[in-house]
Amino acid sequence: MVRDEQLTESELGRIAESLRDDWPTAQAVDFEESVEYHGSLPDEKRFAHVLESADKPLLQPRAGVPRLDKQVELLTHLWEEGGADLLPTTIDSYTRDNEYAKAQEGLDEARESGEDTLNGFPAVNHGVDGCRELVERVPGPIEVRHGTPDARLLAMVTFAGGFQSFEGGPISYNIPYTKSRSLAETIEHWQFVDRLTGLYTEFGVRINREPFGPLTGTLVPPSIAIAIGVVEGLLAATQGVKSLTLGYGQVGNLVQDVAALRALRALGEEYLPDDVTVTTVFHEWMGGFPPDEARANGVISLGGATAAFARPDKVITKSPQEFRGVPTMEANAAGLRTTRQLIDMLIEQDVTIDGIDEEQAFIERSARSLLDSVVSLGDGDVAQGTLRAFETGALDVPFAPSQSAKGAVLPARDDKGRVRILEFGELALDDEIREIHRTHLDARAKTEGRACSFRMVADDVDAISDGRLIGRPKEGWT
Amino acid sequence: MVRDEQLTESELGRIAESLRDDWPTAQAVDFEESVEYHGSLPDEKRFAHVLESADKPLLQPRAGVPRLDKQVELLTHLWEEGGADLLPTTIDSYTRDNEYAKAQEGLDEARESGEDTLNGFPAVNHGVDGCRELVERVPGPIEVRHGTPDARLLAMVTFAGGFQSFEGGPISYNIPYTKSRSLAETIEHWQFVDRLTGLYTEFGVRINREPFGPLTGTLVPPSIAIAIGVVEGLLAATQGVKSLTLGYGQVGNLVQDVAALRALRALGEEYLPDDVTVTTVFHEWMGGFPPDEARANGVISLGGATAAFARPDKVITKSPQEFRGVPTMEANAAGLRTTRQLIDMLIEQDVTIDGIDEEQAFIERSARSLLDSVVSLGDGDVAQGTLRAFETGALDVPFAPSQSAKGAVLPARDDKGRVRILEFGELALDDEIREIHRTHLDARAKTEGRACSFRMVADDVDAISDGRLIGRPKEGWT
Amino acid sequence: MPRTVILGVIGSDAHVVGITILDQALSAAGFDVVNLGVQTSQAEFVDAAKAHDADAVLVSSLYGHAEQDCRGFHDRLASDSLDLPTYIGGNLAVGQDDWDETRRRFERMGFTRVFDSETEPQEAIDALCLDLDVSATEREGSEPQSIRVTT
Amino acid sequence: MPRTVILGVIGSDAHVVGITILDQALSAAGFDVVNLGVQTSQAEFVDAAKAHDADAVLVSSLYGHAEQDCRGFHDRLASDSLDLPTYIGGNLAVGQDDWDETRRRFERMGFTRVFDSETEPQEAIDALCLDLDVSATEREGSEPQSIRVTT
Repeated sequence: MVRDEQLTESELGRIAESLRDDWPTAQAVDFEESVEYHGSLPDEKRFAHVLESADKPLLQPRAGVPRLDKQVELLTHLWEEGGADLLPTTIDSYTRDNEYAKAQEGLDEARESGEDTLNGFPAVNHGVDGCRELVERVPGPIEVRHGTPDARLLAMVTFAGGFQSFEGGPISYNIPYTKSRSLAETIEHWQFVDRLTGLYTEFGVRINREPFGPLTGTLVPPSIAIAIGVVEGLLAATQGVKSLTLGYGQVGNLVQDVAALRALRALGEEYLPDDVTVTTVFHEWMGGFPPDEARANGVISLGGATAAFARPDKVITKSPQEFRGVPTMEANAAGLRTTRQLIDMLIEQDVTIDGIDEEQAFIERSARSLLDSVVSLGDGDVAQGTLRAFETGALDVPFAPSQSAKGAVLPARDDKGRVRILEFGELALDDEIREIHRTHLDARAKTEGRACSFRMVADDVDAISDGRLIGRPKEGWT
Repeated sequence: MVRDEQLTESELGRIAESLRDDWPTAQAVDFEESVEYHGSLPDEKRFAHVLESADKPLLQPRAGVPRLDKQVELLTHLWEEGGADLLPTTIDSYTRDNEYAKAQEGLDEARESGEDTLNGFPAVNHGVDGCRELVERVPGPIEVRHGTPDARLLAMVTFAGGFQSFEGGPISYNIPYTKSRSLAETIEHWQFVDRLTGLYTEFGVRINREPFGPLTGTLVPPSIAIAIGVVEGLLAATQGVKSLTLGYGQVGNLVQDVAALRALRALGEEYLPDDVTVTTVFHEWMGGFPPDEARANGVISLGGATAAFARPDKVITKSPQEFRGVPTMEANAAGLRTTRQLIDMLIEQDVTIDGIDEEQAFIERSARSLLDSVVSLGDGDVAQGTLRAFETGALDVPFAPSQSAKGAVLPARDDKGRVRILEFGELALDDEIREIHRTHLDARAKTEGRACSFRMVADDVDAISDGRLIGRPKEGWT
Repeated sequence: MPRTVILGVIGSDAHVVGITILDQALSAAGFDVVNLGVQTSQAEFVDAAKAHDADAVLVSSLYGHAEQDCRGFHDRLASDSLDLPTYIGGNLAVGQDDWDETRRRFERMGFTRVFDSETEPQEAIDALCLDLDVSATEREGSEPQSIRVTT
Repeated sequence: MPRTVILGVIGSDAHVVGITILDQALSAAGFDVVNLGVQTSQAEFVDAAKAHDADAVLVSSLYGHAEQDCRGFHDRLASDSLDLPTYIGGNLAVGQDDWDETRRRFERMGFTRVFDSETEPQEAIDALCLDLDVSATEREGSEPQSIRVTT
């Protein structure tokens, strides 16, 4: 039975050993030698150092192609032409499914044909030396971004390969990404990743960990995203993680987004041990984008403006080509520069928007209720509490494909475009909190002259790609 | 001596007669027939009607090419692909200088070569029939936008040609546009344009007039822009103009821009007679643009966001190709859609920003001081007062090429990026107001560890095109 | 007695929003919903229908490959002696297809009812009540508890 | 006694920001400034210098055609017996020209001093004081009144 306890060194060693046969490159992983290697990296490539010492929001894109030379070229372009402050390496889908042989086929094919036959960088296949070459050849600090439920081997190889930041977590890389993976198993797998991170940290290599805040990216109520981020943070902290970046995905309402980022930071600092440095990351809108670069630039700009007001430590940017999938590197760099222009024009204005404190208090109260229910359902054990909370629906994620989540929660926007909860299922929120959500949604329903309904939800899901924020009825409404 | 009095019908007739020989197309102008023609236009092409009955900010681009067919094509594209609510016709430079023969040469050349050899639509040369064909073939209401100090013939022809909105004014189309035109003469010329507008209005054709708010487009302090707009409005109202759109150009600081638009509306309504309907227009940033479409999209988006907060009646949009001059029609439409996305995502959020009331009160107090000085310098006559105010520097415009303005005012941004006044010259602002400007600028100087200086002004002029709002010292500053 | 309906997105399709909303609507209307979720195979639909003694099967498809994904589906149901209403809804064809033609094509494949992607959940509920002979009394009793109506 | 300087943008150039700032700086430093503004011809410069008995002429050009616009300027000054320091500043050549070369070219044309577009107004003021022999006492007396210095 998985419990929120630190893995012993012998367990860690045993698991690492058991993974060594999964793919040949695992054989080259040598912890002590890797610690030494990390020691050779200059300050400007130490991810946690750069992130934690920044005095304004740092920008980071998403980017990954199969071949090493092309990945260097891509990241160098985003650094030089986009002005990225932090670099990513997005991993391919086969690796996310632990299908290293298929990833190898794709990589071989890419090398032969010159075509990108994988949708990311197969870091396990590139192995320790390949990763180190990447880390050395790119101009900045670099993070592994993926979506892998069982990322143990990926972590072993990329940490040995010199990466110092790793996205994901047992909930955030399971519930939104998979249909039938066991949550208990995923928690165990991430205990390994976090313990490995902790061990590196103890040996002086401060590896940064980043739970994936946006979850399903579709109208996730802030309190849910924050509660899950903090839970993942608690599980990581138990394993010795000291540099933790909690994430949140833009919903598009200025007041709610600023309030949510402040609540995320406040609760992160409150719930996590004092020796954990908490930073925050804001993801530009993760839902459907307008099929038009001009309108997409508007969505990205609203993200940049929000970041200027909320001042997260990091912003993950989108590109104007978002609607058609993987952007060209030029479009990716353009998204960075558009975001930068908004931040640089707005951040010194010191804008204060009304109503943020109130919204923040409401988000914190709701997130606290969810967090407390996790702790109490587990009789004090966060791992067990997480399992029970998802089983019972006390914790739930809207629009999650996973069978581990109840999927009973339905969100909808209120009359100002803030994301509220229409259907609660068994979510651990008391009647008073529920009533506040209902009141907000009723006000919208009244404005629109229709009942609160599933149709509202569906309209809201499409609204931003249709060019607005709130999914107002399309006809007969003024 | 020009006085702020309504032109008599005989004067109007005499001037109109005297203009008939300036260019052959003037012969075809027939007032009564034109009134009848306007009566035949449908509601959706009546500019003032569309503008004054709108319930959210309408978008209007700038656009003008020499040939009629191409102008129809261009405006139709901006309507259909850009979603413009109001259409423009920008007039060429030769027409602005009353060089109709040169404009004709350019038009003939354009027709022969198929190249656009003029930078706008030579409406006088196209004549009454050409204008009417344009008005009939485009899908929406349409305004003449130009920059012509002596626009009397242009007004005669375009009004007869079915246009129902006309930009410009005696100050705003002289001071920022010309070097040595006499302001007294320009006032007389615009009295004719406004009286003609008034006469149409009396005959049931409500022609809209729009003083050019942004002036030199370069860090114009809001109080100066507002005072000049109101003065031009007063002069127009005397001549019988009833539909008046006062303008303001974005300075890039959210609080100041929202406050300025509110002050513009408030003072417009207060100073102008009750039977004049005052609307407001917000111009997206008119200063130097970044030489990069991605960053330019950021600047445009900040304009859209500001419009969502301030809710002017109309927004004049920019395109991402602004830095390189006249945009392609696709880029022009893109600027409209980016602006629209921001407005549609933000307008229902009902965002309240702190400090706007205070800034508005300060702007109103300063603008009132300038306005009162105009009235008192003219012993109650606004035309005479305007002349004296510019002669003495009591009213002044920064960076104006005109010898009619003192050009003694120098603006600079304060520590939050609001435009303040560094050099006042003889501007009619009392010591208390001046002290407030100084205090704000001193705070910035302290932040930057340098003195308030000309260098600050020069840095501010370049700041937005360099990717920021405030022209901070480039090196050694954190 | 509540009717049991099987719900799922067929094939490799991962569009979860539509069935999430439909699941909620059906549950609120008193149906027992077995939501198989995204990326559900024909075999999983058949097995679930048997295992839960289902009254109807609702298939969703939004990525344009419904025809391939559903080929042979009704033969499988028949060979397991399952005779129950089957609905399909979503974006059922790629491109500019004529809707009537698309509808007829899926009806010929054996689907009882065919819905486009603009269908409101209520339409499916009304159709189920008709096809499953849910009486007005039953419907009354199953009035949405958790779905509020603003009056 | 205050020195009189003629200031203007030569040719068809309409860049007004630079001379606006320079005008302010020179006036504040105690000079009598005759600002001819943008789009000023050679003849206007010469006439103004004569009419105001000027001590120096400052020419600005930012649109890259300075060389054409200034061709023959010093001959005109000479033929009117005007012998006074002439400065030119701005973007004096189009493209990637070597600055030293550009400076020498304009010096050969007769300009006393040549400044690039990054020049601070104070540099021009210091040069004028030197070239016009403005004494320290005079400078003291002409300390900027309206230009505040934050201490």
